[in-house]
Amino acid sequence: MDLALIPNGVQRCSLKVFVPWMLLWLVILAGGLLSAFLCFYKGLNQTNMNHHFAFGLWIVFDLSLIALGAGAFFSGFLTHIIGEVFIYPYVEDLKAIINAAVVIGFICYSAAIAMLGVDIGQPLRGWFIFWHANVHSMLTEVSFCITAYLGVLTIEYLPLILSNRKLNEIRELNIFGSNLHHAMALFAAAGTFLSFFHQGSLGGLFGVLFARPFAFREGFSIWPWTFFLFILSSIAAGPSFTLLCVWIAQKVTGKELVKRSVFTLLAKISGWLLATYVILKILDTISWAYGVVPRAGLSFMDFYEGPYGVWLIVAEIGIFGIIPAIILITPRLRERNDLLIVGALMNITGIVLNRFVFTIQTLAIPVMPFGKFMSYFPTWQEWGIAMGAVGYGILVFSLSYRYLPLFPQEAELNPIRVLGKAVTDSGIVKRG
Amino acid sequence: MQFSRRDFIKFAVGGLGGTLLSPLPWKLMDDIAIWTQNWSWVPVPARGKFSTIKSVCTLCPGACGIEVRKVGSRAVKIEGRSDYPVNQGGICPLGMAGLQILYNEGIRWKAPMKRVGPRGSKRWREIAWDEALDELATRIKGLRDTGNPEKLAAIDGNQPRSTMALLVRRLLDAVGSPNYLVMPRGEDTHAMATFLMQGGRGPAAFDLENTDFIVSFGCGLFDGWGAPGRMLSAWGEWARNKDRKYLIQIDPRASNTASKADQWLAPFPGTEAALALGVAHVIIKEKLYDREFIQNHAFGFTDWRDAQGIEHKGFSRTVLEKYSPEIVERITGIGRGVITDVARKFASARAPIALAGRGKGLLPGSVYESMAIHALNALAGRVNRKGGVLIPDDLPLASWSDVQHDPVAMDGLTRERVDRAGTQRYPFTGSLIQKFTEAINSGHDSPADTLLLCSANPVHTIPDGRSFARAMAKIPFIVSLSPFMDETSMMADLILPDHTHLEKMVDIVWPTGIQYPLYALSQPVVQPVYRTKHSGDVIISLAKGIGGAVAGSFQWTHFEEALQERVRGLYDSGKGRITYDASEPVRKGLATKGSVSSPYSSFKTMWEDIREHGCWYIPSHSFGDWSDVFQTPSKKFEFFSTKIEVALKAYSKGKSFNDAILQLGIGSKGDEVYMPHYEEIKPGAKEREYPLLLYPIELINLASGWIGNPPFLNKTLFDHQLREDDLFVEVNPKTASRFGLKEGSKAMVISPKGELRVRVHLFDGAMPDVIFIPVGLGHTAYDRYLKGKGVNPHEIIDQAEDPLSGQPVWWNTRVKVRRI
Amino acid sequence: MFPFVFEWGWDAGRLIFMGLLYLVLGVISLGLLYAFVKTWLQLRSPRRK
Amino acid sequence: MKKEDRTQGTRYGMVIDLDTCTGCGVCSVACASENNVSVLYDESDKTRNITWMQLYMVTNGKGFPETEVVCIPRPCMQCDNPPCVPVCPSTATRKDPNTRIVSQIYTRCIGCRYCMAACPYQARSFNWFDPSFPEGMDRYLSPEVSPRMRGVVEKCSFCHHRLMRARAKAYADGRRDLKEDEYIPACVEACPTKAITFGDLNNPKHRVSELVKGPDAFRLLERLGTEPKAYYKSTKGWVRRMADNYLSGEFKGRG
Repeated sequence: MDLALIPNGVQRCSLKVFVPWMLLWLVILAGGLLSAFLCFYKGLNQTNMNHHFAFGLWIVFDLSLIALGAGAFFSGFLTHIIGEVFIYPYVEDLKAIINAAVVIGFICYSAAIAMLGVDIGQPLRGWFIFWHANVHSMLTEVSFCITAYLGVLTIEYLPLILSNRKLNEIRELNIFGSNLHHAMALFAAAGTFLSFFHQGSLGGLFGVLFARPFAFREGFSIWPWTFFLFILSSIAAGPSFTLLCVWIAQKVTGKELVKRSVFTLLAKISGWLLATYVILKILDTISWAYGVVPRAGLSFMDFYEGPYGVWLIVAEIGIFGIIPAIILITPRLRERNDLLIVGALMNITGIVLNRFVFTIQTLAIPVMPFGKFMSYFPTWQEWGIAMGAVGYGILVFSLSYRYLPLFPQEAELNPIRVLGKAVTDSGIVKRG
Repeated sequence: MQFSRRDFIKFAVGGLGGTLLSPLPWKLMDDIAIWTQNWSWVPVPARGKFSTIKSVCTLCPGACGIEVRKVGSRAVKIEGRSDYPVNQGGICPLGMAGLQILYNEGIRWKAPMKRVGPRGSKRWREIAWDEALDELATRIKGLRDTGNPEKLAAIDGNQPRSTMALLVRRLLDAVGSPNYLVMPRGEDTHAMATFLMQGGRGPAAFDLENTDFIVSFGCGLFDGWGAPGRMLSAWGEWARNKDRKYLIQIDPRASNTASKADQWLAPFPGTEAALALGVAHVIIKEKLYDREFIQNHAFGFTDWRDAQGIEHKGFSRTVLEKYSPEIVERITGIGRGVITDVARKFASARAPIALAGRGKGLLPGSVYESMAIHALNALAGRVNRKGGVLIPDDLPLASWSDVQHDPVAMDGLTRERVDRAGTQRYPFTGSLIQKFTEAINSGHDSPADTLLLCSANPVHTIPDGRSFARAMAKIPFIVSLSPFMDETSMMADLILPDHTHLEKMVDIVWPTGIQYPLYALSQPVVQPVYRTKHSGDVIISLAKGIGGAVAGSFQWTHFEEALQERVRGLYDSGKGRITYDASEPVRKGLATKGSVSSPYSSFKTMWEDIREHGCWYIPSHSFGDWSDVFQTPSKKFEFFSTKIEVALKAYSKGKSFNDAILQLGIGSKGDEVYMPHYEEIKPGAKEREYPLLLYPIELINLASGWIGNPPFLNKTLFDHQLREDDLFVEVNPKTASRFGLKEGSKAMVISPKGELRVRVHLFDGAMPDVIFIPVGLGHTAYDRYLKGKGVNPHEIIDQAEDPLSGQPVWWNTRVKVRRI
Repeated sequence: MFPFVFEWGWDAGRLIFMGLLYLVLGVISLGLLYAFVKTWLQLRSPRRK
Repeated sequence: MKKEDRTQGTRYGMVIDLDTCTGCGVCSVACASENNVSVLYDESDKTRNITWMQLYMVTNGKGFPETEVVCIPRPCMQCDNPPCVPVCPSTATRKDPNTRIVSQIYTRCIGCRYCMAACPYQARSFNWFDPSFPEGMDRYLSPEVSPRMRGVVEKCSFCHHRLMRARAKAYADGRRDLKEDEYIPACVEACPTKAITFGDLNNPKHRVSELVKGPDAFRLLERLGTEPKAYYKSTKGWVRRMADNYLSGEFKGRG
């Protein structure tokens, strides 16, 4: 039925499979929308957040999504700036996933912004951040940058959408799409700038909390060290997340969508960045433990109590930091498919854990000497919205995959055979 | 015209661009922002003219001056008055939250109500005031017509000595019923102890402001005791003065008062009398007492011989023999060295004072204990002295004309009270609500037919209120004058709702504990919010409705007239002061003997001023001649109470003396029964089965009297006191670990009377083996902000009976805990 | 965000922040403008394909 | 950014004498009553209810019978270096340059709660619910303070409307400066023990400026650098120690 929309030279499953698949995620998205409605209608009492846990699951999710979405800007940066302006030998491999990276980025950022819209107590006044902007607030910087960057992502996404077979037939759109594509280096540059700052500001968000010794960091000029660590960790996690998404897409579709060398490249980038990050993170932790902490009159172990024990830091830096870094930078290890995936997965787990720690543990630790350690568990509405974001992401990705030429190498890697002969120019061949 | 695809795109792009460039999006955004500021469900306080009105808070007998800020006709804020002698600026949290009592629709009766469903079904019909009053008058008339006027009973929670209390009492008197009961109070115990040792019925007055050394035997001085406004402002002054008072707090728990005190002693609960006598022992032994006072003004201190020539052992020898620090240490758990030290400090202070009581003093205490503690005041010669315990001067209020008793009334008044208070069995007690309950519960038919409840909620506020509720079920007709939908009025048949304290004029005669004559008068701050009626007017209308001699005893048209008639006496006395200057605190005036003459030349102007300023007082004390001070048979301060002697002799007439005093609950023998002594009160339950003691505590920020706790006060409770609907009990960590209890554990506290579901707060400051439980929550009535929150310890109090007074002992219930 | 919103002050922090912001937004707008204009020009030109 | 000269102008602050404070809670009730603070059905939920003047209870940690308790009333600390102000993205909270009072503009607040994460004193509360008052109680609401809507953060304002009231009165009397006790917040006025002193810390004639100099004066979490203008006083060493975090052996206070 939707044959006419499917890109040239590739095969897609039948609607009988596709529709139920979509319905599943649609239901999950609907759950998210219901939760969002409840939060809008009844207020944030629908969550388990409170005065102590001013931020909860959503902020953890937002930070994680934005960190993972960094694959888009970093791939874009490598492809369009390093690859075209300078010379980058692996640019062809990058071009194989740049579309996917953009779509993933778009999904992550749009979902994050939507979640933030629910998270604030007065969503209808959300635009006050822009209107009455306080330029000294890291959150202002984050808001401006992610909003603008979502615009950039949309612009980057647009040529891909316009290259849909049907849309591409419209001359105006065709021309417009290719013109946008020509200017892509410009957008990638703007995107890189924006991303750099908001990834950093997200780290700054916590690093500047000088009255929260757990989060507070010294730094360079107005930027606390977390500013740079967040940038580094996001570009370390982004490619791994892209890798993982593509790998999952391969498993779900049962097709090889990109060459193995693409995975290797992503793993290599991710691995070296992660390794750098982990070293700096360890240095940061040590200097924090010997600087900020004793100056606040506290000792390292004062921050690890109850469910937020010292296992968290071991897990975050040790297990999910050092190990994946080793896996991803060691050619022998990353060549093994299973280890490659485990490495990427551990990498992003570590980064998500980092965002979790900065959000939740910062708030769980009482600063007042007579305060109490708090713990928090989200309500179903909070989970609903978080899962809704996942559902939304899979929906958009599935649609993009089905109807857009997401993977330039797909056709080449999966030649359609009619009577045993490879066919390159026909739209679809029904499977037997 | 052909509308091409191209045109469509142009149109769409142009339209979008045009809209974005137009003012429309900006306007919409602005409108949305404004809308979020003015949501219709967010209340917008009405504006109006600002004004303030002065009055007096009558929520407790403390009578603090308040100033109410109004906007238009609404009261918006209560503040303490600094131009009022009692509190000098401060008030307690309950008083501060007064508007939540006035305006709380969920807890107030809005009109007279008649029960339509079965009792307790909460089905009511709104009726007219005339109809309601008619019904009650007819019923009382019926009782009188059948010759049973005594079957009308009243339980009165109005402040003692107030015009309201007098009026209720007068109604019963005129109808011909002796069954006028009052809600029991700590003050009653003080009054009884001073009566037995000094003679004269009057409230106790403590010149705390002029002391330099206070030993408080359990009074929560800064936890709501006495007039909280006065106590807190006095404390503030002491705390800021470098040469401040020395305060010893005796308390089984590190209460706020104990922590503020210079020294905190924690004897086993109920052994305070022994501790006091241990202190007395050292004072006597070391001859540190005030010899002049003891020699000239005390009776029974040394050994003496009576008219029959019988030798009696004096107080001093008894104490020396029986209360050595070693013995007292065994009884109380307080080290002998500490006892000796306290005694020396007490005796060497310039103006020491010893105070008896428990918590806020809302519930009666033990008479012998009060006497033992008061004996310390006598030993130090602190009776009728500046900075000591004063014998209050009478307020010169005019009395009303005598009650007209018709034959029915005369006959009715000869009948015995249901509670037997004032009989030979309870010779010194005016009213015993517990015995009233017992009498009703033990008989087949209730001896009371119609019960009138004024300003009281006994189902909730008296120990073992469940028994009272059972008794209520047997009383054929119950009328409540409560303004609130409290537990007791929910069981009534007829509701005649009173105004709340901010809607009516009432007086408080001599606020509790104040050491100079003071008459406090509140005035209506706002118009009545609902169709309620002043209880004073209700009583007067009722009397008129009953007619005959009863009506004749109530010659007034309304309450204010009756009140004014009394106040006229203040004018006639030619004394007193109405305005107060904070720079001239009353305590200074108390240094001098004498009185202050009034500048008023007409009653009318004086009345207007009293109304406006809310008080009349004499900032001095008369310190009468020693010959008038003690109204005992010996005309002296009696360590050996002849009043007890007479009463016990009369009671034991015809029986064995020892059996008789055992019946009275007195365990001691010989002359000791007439003297202050330590009387061990044995709880009913066995220690082996119930290893812990339940000790109800009172918090200043938790209303524990008949007023339900307002929501603002819930804000101030810690989450280790109340969490969701669970009340926390304080348990010493050692005790807790013995019973497997942890912080926040849920547990049942079980006494022979019942069980309470609580949670546990581990508190180092709690005495081991004692469970401390706050009083005031556990309501089964009121609104959802109060109902079902916490539990009411009164429900499981396994009350013993205090010897002599017959009042319940509520701090001595044995319990066990079970973790759930 | 704009000089006419009343928190606006001409301090350095604000100028740097807003300057960079508007610079980036400007770059993005320029890119878009380029695409639009070029598309428009190409559509107007008679050359097909 | 220009560095603020804190010795200039008015710096309103308060000193709470913990030796005098009995923990009665009047300040808290007076505050709630003065400022139209809403009431939850479950006020025991301290993580969700709204209290501008919050009481904390601390003990000296000693066993029975050496235990002591002290209550610490905690208004907004009105920090001179407020952690909450620079983080607010929509400029909804500011430190007034003339009074140094940290204000909160409810109608500007978008409810992101970043300020709450920044404040170590838990002095800020978020309206998780629509403002509610038990039935009939909207009748005592004061028109001087606007009730807050759901979804915004609120906090102690040092009863800013009272400052306005006092200024209006002074203006009517033809004065420019306020007398020492002319403007005091509701909690200060209500404290029955007069444990709270309020005034201009920069004015040497005001009692507060003298009180904060004593050896017993301290602030909560002083070493974090928030520079609170709400001071405390206690002669008890353990209380002063309780006010901040110290490594072992670091606290050298007396008493």
